[in-house]
Amino acid sequence: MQIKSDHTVSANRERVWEHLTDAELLSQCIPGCEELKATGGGTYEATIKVGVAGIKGTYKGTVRLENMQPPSAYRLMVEGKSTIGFLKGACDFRLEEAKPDETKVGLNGELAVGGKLARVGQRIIGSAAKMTIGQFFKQINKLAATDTDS
Amino acid sequence: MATTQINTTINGEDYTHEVEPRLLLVHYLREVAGLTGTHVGCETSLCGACTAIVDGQAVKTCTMLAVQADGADITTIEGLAQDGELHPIQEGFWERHGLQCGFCTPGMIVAAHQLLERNPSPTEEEIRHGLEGNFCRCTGYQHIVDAVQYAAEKMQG
Amino acid sequence: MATMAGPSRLIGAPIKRREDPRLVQGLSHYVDDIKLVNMHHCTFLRSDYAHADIKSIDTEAAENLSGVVKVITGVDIQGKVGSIPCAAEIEGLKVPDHPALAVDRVRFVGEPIAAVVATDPYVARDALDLIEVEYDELPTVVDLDDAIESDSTVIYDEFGDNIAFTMPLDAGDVDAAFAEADHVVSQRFVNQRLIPNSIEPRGVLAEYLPGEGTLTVWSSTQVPHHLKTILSLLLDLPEQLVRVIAPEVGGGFGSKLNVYPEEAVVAYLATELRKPVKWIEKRSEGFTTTIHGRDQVDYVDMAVKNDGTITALRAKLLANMGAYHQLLTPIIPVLTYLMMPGAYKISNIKLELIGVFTNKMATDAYRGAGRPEATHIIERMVDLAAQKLGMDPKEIRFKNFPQPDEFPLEMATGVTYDSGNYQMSFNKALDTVDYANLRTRQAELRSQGRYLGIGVATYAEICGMGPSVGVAGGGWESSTVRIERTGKVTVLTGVSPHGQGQETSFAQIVADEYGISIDDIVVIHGDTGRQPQGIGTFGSRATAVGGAALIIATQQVKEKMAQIAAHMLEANVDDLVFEDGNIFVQGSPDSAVTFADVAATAHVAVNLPPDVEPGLEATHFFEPSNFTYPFGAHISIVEVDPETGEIDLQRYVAVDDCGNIINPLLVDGQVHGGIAQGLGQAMYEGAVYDENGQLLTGSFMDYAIPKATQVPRFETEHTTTPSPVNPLGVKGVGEAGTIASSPCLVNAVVDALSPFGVTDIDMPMTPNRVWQAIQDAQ
Amino acid sequence: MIASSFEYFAPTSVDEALSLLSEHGDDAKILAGGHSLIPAMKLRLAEPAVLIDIQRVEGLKGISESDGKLVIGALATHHELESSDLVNRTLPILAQTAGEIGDVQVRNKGTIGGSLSHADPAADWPATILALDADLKIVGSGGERVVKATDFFEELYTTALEADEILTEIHVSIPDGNTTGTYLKLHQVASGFALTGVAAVLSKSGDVCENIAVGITGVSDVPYRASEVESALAGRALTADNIAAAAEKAADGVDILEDIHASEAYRSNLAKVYTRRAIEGAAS
Repeated sequence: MQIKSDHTVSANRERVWEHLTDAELLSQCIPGCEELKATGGGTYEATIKVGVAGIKGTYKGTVRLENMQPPSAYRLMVEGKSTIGFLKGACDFRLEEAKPDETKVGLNGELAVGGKLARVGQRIIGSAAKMTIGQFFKQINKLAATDTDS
Repeated sequence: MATTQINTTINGEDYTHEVEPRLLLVHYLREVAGLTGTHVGCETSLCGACTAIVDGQAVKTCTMLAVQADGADITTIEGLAQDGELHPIQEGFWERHGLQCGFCTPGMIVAAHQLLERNPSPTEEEIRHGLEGNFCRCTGYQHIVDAVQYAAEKMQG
Repeated sequence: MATMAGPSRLIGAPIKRREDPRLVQGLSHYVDDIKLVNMHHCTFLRSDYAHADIKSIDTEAAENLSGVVKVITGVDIQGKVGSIPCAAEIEGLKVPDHPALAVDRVRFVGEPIAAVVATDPYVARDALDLIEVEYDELPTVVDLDDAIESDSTVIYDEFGDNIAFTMPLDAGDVDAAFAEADHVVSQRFVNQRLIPNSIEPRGVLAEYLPGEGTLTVWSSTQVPHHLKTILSLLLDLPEQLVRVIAPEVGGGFGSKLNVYPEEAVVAYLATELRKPVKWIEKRSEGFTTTIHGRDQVDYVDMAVKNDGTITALRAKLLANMGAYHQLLTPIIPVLTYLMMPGAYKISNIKLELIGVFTNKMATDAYRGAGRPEATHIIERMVDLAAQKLGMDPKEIRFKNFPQPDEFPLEMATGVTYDSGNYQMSFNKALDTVDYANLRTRQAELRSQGRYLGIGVATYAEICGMGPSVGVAGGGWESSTVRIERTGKVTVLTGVSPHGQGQETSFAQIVADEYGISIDDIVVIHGDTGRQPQGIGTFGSRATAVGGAALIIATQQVKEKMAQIAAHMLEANVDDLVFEDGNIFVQGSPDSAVTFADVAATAHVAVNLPPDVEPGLEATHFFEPSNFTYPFGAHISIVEVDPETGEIDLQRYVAVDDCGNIINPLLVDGQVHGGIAQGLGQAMYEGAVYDENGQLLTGSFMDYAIPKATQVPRFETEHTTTPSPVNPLGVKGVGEAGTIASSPCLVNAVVDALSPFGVTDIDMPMTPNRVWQAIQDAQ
Repeated sequence: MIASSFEYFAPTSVDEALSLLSEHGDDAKILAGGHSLIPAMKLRLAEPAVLIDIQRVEGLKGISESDGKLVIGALATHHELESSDLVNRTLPILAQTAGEIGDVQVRNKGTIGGSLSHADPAADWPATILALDADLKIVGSGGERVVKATDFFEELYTTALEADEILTEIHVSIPDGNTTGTYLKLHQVASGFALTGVAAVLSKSGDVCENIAVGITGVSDVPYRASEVESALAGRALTADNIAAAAEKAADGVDILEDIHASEAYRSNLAKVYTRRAIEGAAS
């Protein structure tokens, strides 16, 4: 499944970069993130509780950042597994400074889900992913903008 | 494992059991009360093989917990025939070849029971609409419609 | 020999079913309704991946759960449970090992990996979530066209490619026919993957008695006898000590014509634990791991002359096997291959059938099994040719039908059609709908911007699965007739009905032959312990082969009864009449012996004619000389809403010729059900896998089987052309509706949309697809 | 088929339900008719630790008329709404919508409150509730509040309900005799959910459309009011051309869903065609 979206964050590109790549800040922004532990080499072990419509699953897996080109681009690789299935994604993040203190982030990637999640949830997975990404950027925006203010 | 006591009346008989809250009503009927005429055909509340009448309403007993039925008056397929006489709907299914493998039949008959209670002389379209919640893979539904029409006429006298 | 008195009383009559009183009251017993003392419950952990190496399986937490009795994985049963078998014998066929539980690699989503046994089904389910499996994901092969490319990922390294087999045919002079053709029409067809979905899920209950060494298995199966033989081989148990019972079976449609890993594992667990073990399939398991049907991609060319004569057919058929062969997987597309000419005389045919492995559930027999695919191809091609020639779809069919006196007719694909009169059934269908007026009406509506479509499909199918040379595992059937001491008749048959109603139709056959009440007959089936020999119910064979075995056994016993009765009456055997429960000399009903008296005499055995042994029982194994070839014509009338793509199916007329009819009520029921399933394929159903081999239509929320509101009232008619290959003259009718209806409906929708330039549409013809076809054509 | 274990409570009052809800927080789910929740639990897509069954709560049931409004208890079943004389007399579009949901057995058990709270993007009620400008009464530990339908649906399966709140009543103004409405739907054939569902409610003076409201479900992540359609038609004559032109805007500015049953382009087309037909139906 294709993931493609654009987001605007009210902060300069370096700050947004920092929020998008720092484990501590990331863990505050990923919806349902219960744990994000750096294991080195841009790889993190994650425990994320994802829930839409009461379809909740705790996913354990890894998040890896690759092709780091600060502050303009990187690739995010995610793999997670729960009792209701698994998900696996690769997404290119592109950061562009639109205005001073405003950064456009473009996402382009692929998400694959498997197991029961795919069999009975196909109708909502795309929407759920979109919503989760939306919530993520809402939080990034909140944190990055708050930081700018302070 | 915490259990809850439930009391029900099924086909006129009283039942009292301690059940796990997650026990589905259909499993209660089949495994605890021993009434295996109510069948399980799907997991998503669509096929209707598990239909029974709970407090006057035809419901899918796979989408109800036994604890929700505490205090309820339940009629299953086993409760339709009286004194060895088939209910007119059961008779209609027999007369009009309204069944083949028979697996969907109990749920279908119970759903038809609700249909005729609410609409004693339905049109073919109304019958089909009223049985939308019951899947049959064998008959193509035509003889089921005929069976319900037979029953409607008989019940009207 | 005794003759039968007067006309048949029951054969041909719409006798209501003797099965029904128990079924309408919920008093019958399907596998899940059977409970044994100390019964344990089994669940299966299944792969979430379509293609992956299993790195490790950790079952410890599951084993420690209170109530869990045992957890086994593929390694635990290696060498103890044999490979799940494939009965197909095709030259060069690659047959992969098919372990009942995956050992080191999984090849489709849903493949069983581990089995849990617990004292309670709820606990067994809980335990599944506690098993941890680590996988190494592999690239998947899901698309048929991609799978045969040389750079495709290969599912079985040992085979080198994904091609399970190829089967070529080159009959006549195809190249010349194409060179001389006035027109060539070409089309690619996708015959989508379907999920059978009998309303009763599969289920198995097994009990092993260690003292006696007997294994009894209750299974929701169409083939208890095959299952008995195969289980004894898989588990290395003496076949005499294995008994398989198919109790009430809630539909099958081919999906229960198989031997599944769960049957082997549950039976193994029962022997190992010495406790009864039950497994009942959940619908979500059924979607992923009960066999699927269809799934072909066909590339077809047809050569025609200006007058509509079809001179040649050329096709490449790609058939999806899935990841493993089940019992008959590779055989199914062979039926497509054999039936490519359909109802037409086409002497030049070139085919290449390719069976292909992919990372999906295995395909196998689903109602129609190979013939709906052939019928779809030929009936669509004929319509495409007619369109190209500007000819009425009716005319081109008449042009290419064989004449009734040409039967038996050898076809270019090597089969010989037994009997037929295609003109008769087609004319009857055309008359029923008043075809000429319909076309006028269609033109009128078009001028008002309304899109009526008239779809025609004429078909011939291959049925009555026998003879043995053409049916893997044997094409005969066995029936036994025993007249008890009280004069009651027991019929034991190897066919295994699961909705078809042979408890009634077989009793009709016997009652007529003996001139007794149908109430004095009991038909027993589906129990290898009671009827030791049999093949089963599939391929529209039960009456054509099993019924044929029955009538012969019935007559054999009758002959002996007549001898005894003649002895009692001091009459000539040839003068005797069996009527109303009596046996008497023709014209002298007053001096009769009763049927029961003769039965008693046979058993008491003190007043038997010389050389006649006591008892009244005969078993006959019937081996048919050929398949049967039912045929017919279906016509559907649709109106399409071009703004939304919605199809309004207004009328459906089916004229089927299935030879002689035993019970018209049951025949109509079979036709209705068959049409509904074909209609399901045409309009609603389709298994969708994503590019990673994940099944996206894994529940009834996304996979639509027709509901009562989604099918119209069907109008059924018949013509009768008896089959010469069995003594009843029957052909079989279980699949006819499915075979003719999908192309009939596609032809109707394409006909409706022809003003837009639409020439073909893939199934299922969802509103989205229909709307898109209009957009694409414009 | 078998849910995970949970703790079960069957409160008999709203207060009791609310205190259970605040006690168990995120671990708890409210069970009403159960027709969304129980299937999800059986598949273990949902594994709530606590289930609060509100079926026995007094005061959440029934349908009544009060101050020119229809007051619908959250536990009113779809069947009650479909068959109620009061509803059929005052707001037949509600009965019509109810009749389009699921099947008989689902309508017998499923509730309007449960459906709205679950906020499935393809559910039927949201379209009609939006078009009728309903008020939703919500009770929580912090007291009672009323949310407009247009503010209720926030995101995919997400409503204005907080975790400790329960939807208790739906209030709909009973319109005058000039107002008519129609709900039109194309079913996704398997599930019965809406591929597109359009509720159009309008009042007219002569041929002129005075007020119009169009609610659309099934087309986007969140049900919405087709405000572009409404403004294109309000104050205009209800001619076939005007209706068709307005309906063309049914999917304007909307993020359209795509799944195996319907492409984005097709859903967009359906939104337009069904909007046109629903308005025509309401106007006729």
